[in-house]
Amino acid sequence: MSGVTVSRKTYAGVWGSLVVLTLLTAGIAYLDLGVLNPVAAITIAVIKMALVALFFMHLRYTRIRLTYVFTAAGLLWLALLMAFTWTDVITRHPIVPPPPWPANDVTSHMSIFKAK
Amino acid sequence: MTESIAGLEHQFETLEQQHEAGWLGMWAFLATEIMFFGGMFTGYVIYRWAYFGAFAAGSKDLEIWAGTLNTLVLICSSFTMVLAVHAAETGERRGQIGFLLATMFLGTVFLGVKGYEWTTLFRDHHVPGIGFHFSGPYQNTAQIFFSFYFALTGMHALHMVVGVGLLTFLLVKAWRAEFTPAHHAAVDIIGLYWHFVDIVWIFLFPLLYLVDRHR
Amino acid sequence: MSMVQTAPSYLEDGHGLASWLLTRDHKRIALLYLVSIIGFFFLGAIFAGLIRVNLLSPQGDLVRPQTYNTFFTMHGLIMIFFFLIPSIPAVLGNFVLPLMIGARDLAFPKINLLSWYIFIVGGLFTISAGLFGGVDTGWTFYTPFSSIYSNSNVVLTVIGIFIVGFSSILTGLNFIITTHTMRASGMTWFRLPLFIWALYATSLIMVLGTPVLATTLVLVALERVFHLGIFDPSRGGDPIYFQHLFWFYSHPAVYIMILPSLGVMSETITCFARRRIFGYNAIAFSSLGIAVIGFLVWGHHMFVSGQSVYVGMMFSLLSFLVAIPSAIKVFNWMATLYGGTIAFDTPMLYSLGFIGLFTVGGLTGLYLAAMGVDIHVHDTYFVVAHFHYIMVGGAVMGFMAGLHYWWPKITGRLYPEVWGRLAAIITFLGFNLTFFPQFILGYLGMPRRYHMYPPEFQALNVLSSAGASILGIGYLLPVIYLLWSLRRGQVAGPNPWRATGLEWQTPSPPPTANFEAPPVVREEPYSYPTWEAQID
Amino acid sequence: MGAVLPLFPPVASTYARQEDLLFYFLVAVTLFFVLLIFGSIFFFAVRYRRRTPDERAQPTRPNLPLEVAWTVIPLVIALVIFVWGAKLFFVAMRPPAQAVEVTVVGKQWMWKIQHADGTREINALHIPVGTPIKLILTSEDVIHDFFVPAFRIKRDVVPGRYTTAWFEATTPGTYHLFCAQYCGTNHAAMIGSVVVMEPADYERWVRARTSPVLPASAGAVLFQRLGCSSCHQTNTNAKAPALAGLFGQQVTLADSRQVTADMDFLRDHILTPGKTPVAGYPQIMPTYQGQVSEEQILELIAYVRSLARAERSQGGS
Repeated sequence: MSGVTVSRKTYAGVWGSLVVLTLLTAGIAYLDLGVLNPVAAITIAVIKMALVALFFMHLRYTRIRLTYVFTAAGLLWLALLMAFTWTDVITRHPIVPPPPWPANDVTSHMSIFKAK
Repeated sequence: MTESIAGLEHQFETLEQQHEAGWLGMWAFLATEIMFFGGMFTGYVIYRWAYFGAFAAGSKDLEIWAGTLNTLVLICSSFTMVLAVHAAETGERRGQIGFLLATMFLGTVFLGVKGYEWTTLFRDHHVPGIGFHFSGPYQNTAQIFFSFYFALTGMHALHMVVGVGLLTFLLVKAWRAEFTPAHHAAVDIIGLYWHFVDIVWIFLFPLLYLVDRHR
Repeated sequence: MSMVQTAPSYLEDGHGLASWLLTRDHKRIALLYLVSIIGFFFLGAIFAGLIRVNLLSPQGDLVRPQTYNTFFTMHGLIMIFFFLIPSIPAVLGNFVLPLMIGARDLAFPKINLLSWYIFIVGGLFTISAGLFGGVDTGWTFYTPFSSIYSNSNVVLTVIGIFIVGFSSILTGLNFIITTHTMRASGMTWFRLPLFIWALYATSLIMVLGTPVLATTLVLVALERVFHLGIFDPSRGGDPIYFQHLFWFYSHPAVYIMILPSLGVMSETITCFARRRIFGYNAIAFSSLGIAVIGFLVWGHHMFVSGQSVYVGMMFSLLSFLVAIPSAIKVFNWMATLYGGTIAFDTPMLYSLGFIGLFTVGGLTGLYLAAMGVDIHVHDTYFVVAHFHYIMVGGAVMGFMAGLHYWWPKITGRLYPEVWGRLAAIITFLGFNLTFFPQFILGYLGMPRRYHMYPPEFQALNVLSSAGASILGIGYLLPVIYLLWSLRRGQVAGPNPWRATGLEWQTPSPPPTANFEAPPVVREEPYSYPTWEAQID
Repeated sequence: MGAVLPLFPPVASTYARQEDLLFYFLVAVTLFFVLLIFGSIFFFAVRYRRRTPDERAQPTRPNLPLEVAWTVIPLVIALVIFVWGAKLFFVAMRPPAQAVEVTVVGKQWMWKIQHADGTREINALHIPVGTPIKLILTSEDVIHDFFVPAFRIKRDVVPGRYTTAWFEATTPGTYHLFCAQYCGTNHAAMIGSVVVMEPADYERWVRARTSPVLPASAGAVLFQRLGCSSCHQTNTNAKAPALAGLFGQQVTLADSRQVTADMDFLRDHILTPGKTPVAGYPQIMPTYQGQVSEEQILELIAYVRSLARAERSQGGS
């Protein structure tokens, strides 16, 4: 549905870049970059996704603008699912820190309500 | 009047409208596929956060050469797929048949390597369930990693199998020389699906095989 | 009226079973859906009846606890997945969407038929799970109960729901693509009937939400069979993760059920007030707004579940925001009624009833979105009453309104008006008697899914059961007179309500190709004549 | 209780009073809008009924101020309810520091309750009026939910972790305790009662009990018996961290995150030690999954907490 015939040379270039990026991501994984390790891995994966989508899937050449909207909607909804669930998991700790110690026996227990 | 155009289905006015509908339909379907895998990716993210050590240990237990090889195989299959689409656009029947066959072959190689990996993991008792065993400090948490590994790769492999089936369908049509430069929407659309399955693997590779490799 | 029909109507275009079971005509597929969902509706209603009979006494004398649990599970599953979700989209939407936009069929007729078969296969799986021992997890499948502890037929049921999900995805996909690519010449987006906007928003949810349910169910089944441990705390899993995934689909699913009904209202209110809709843009965009914001409120089912309180606050705020577009719609309909010429035909009576019940259902939603109050009413009969006001008072009333409205178009016949009005009134009264007492029960603290209860709750439960029997009559009556009308009803003619819209400009029942010539649209929707036009 | 047709639940806690206020406000809002909508439907239905088949309607003219008004006014009302509801929620989620702890373990289909002094009850909870009570809830199997309608409190009881709820009873009496999260066959039988007593009655009830074992003391015995003490020693070259003073402190994990050593932390480290390894120690602790019951875990935690307390009272004085 592109209406444009892309040259085989372009495809070969994209294919070459994908191979290089694959080897790159596997190589980088063996370097200690700290927090940047997962960041690099995901960044390279996103670049590869973009290459496949734009060239192999003709996203770059299509006349049908709606295609972008559909793709964006899928990615956006995934982001929402992840973001909200993730926010729950990382903020689930109790809103009050545990007390130094509980009122742990009868005497302290009784003293509270005797004071009332 | 409308019946006179070859390959035009009764509900459409023009071939262009028909192609546009098919193209958009596949993209919308791919959006649902994003969400289908998305549920599991979400789980992967939150469990990796909670069980980072176990994920790293489990990941190092996978064979990196197999993962890398499979990534390269799938990338090559995407390349041959797009060449098949190209052959359809230019109307070369032999090109279509050749590249479709190559794509199917690479897809099968991928599944073969995957099967080999699964067999190895099964032998090592790394399949979640009653018989699960993992030695080392993460003996009782590594199972979560392998649960996600099998759920994600299993679902992906299922999509690959469906993809190979769809390619067979295309191959038959190509054999019968049904694709013309004006009318080859099926190759285009099934090609989209194949590339999508490739993209899923492009993410699975670093997420499953490359966790904390450097340590 | 001498009708010179050049093409046979879709009902006469082919006879015999194969012409129906292999049809690709959206109108025939709609009828296949209609017959199947009515079957499922009465199956679900039987379970509802058994539940209400059991709850007549505090000890729950009718059945044993386990049996009761399978009853409410089957009631929920059947009503939600096999009646409410396909009801308006797959029956009325399927029938009128191509007609309304001036197309010959949906974009993918074969996929449309396929989705009906998927629906039936999913239904057979679920029913067979019910027959072979039943399933007792509740429609929510909460883990780890469903994944480990339940001794019932969870896997088979889960497969059934998984399958039927694809039917919903394919229908949604078909609607979206059809609306984008197949509109008649002159049918711009802002000339679309509001029912189409509602269906579009519904399809959006079906396409983007349902796959997440599919994933969730796959994981539950895998967990049950292979002991994955993803949702099992004793293996390090997190049951709350299940709830997130489940409600990510299942809250928006509520909008799958109600949005099409809201769309039907915009058609019937304008037709029977014979007045152009007030605030077309506001209604159209509120449908989309509900669909989008509706995706971001799922956590309000989880305020007391142990989810983070901060996230809970975010979900609560968004839940209040999603109430606004619903309110806007109701006000717009009221403004449309104002100054109209209102006729009280059956579809209008159902519609007015809908507005009332939807208002009550919507407002009681505020109690549940308010976190402090939700602590008390969560998982009580208050919730049960609230969602029945939305789904039965809302979605089912909307379905009935739409079915009666388009019945002459579908069959070419009119039903007896008196009986129709009677059924509408009986339904409204029976519904309120059934479900209003449940609000009180809920605030008193009666939890859901109890097969027995403390004796002081009995009086209200008896009232509710009495109402259910009246409601049952309200639903049986239409079956009788609608069937009767198929042969004996008055011939309707193309446009019995003198409504606007393309679907009324073709014969009733329409020919297979829908229109004799491709229609061209030249005016805004709902262009009913006004005083001004008369003076001109 | 006992009324034939009750319309309102008993109000028996401080939270119930606060919650009912918002409920009344919501009822008022509901009534206002229901009357508005139903009233207009009836009025329009009569005023604008179709008198002749060809009667024509008034033209529809846009009215922006009206549309803005019916968007903004409900929005403001909704936001007021949101803020009010959220504030209430935080009240319900924030137990007072001096609250007396009671632990609750749910299982299919009963409630096992233990008081701070070690007394155990099944499906019943006796408490004095006017004392804040903090519940620490967990489950042995599926998700349950601890629900006392008279107190307007409800909290899911989730396996694998601790949730909390609190209340302060204001009126003596016997109230329903329900399980509100569907939990299987006898879900409806997982009920009990909360007995709120006058201080004098409560004191009598306390005295009548046979002297129970304090959870911390039971935990100390377990700590020896399970062999925890062989690694978790106080001397410096121990293989595992010393536990005195640990509870409530910030702990650095192996991946350099900081977490608070709370009950969930201790629980995770007893059952799934590899989940979040602590920095500076080899990950050698075996799991105690399946070897200790939920109650025993709670006792072990009570013991570790009592160590923290001993430590602090030494350092403080």
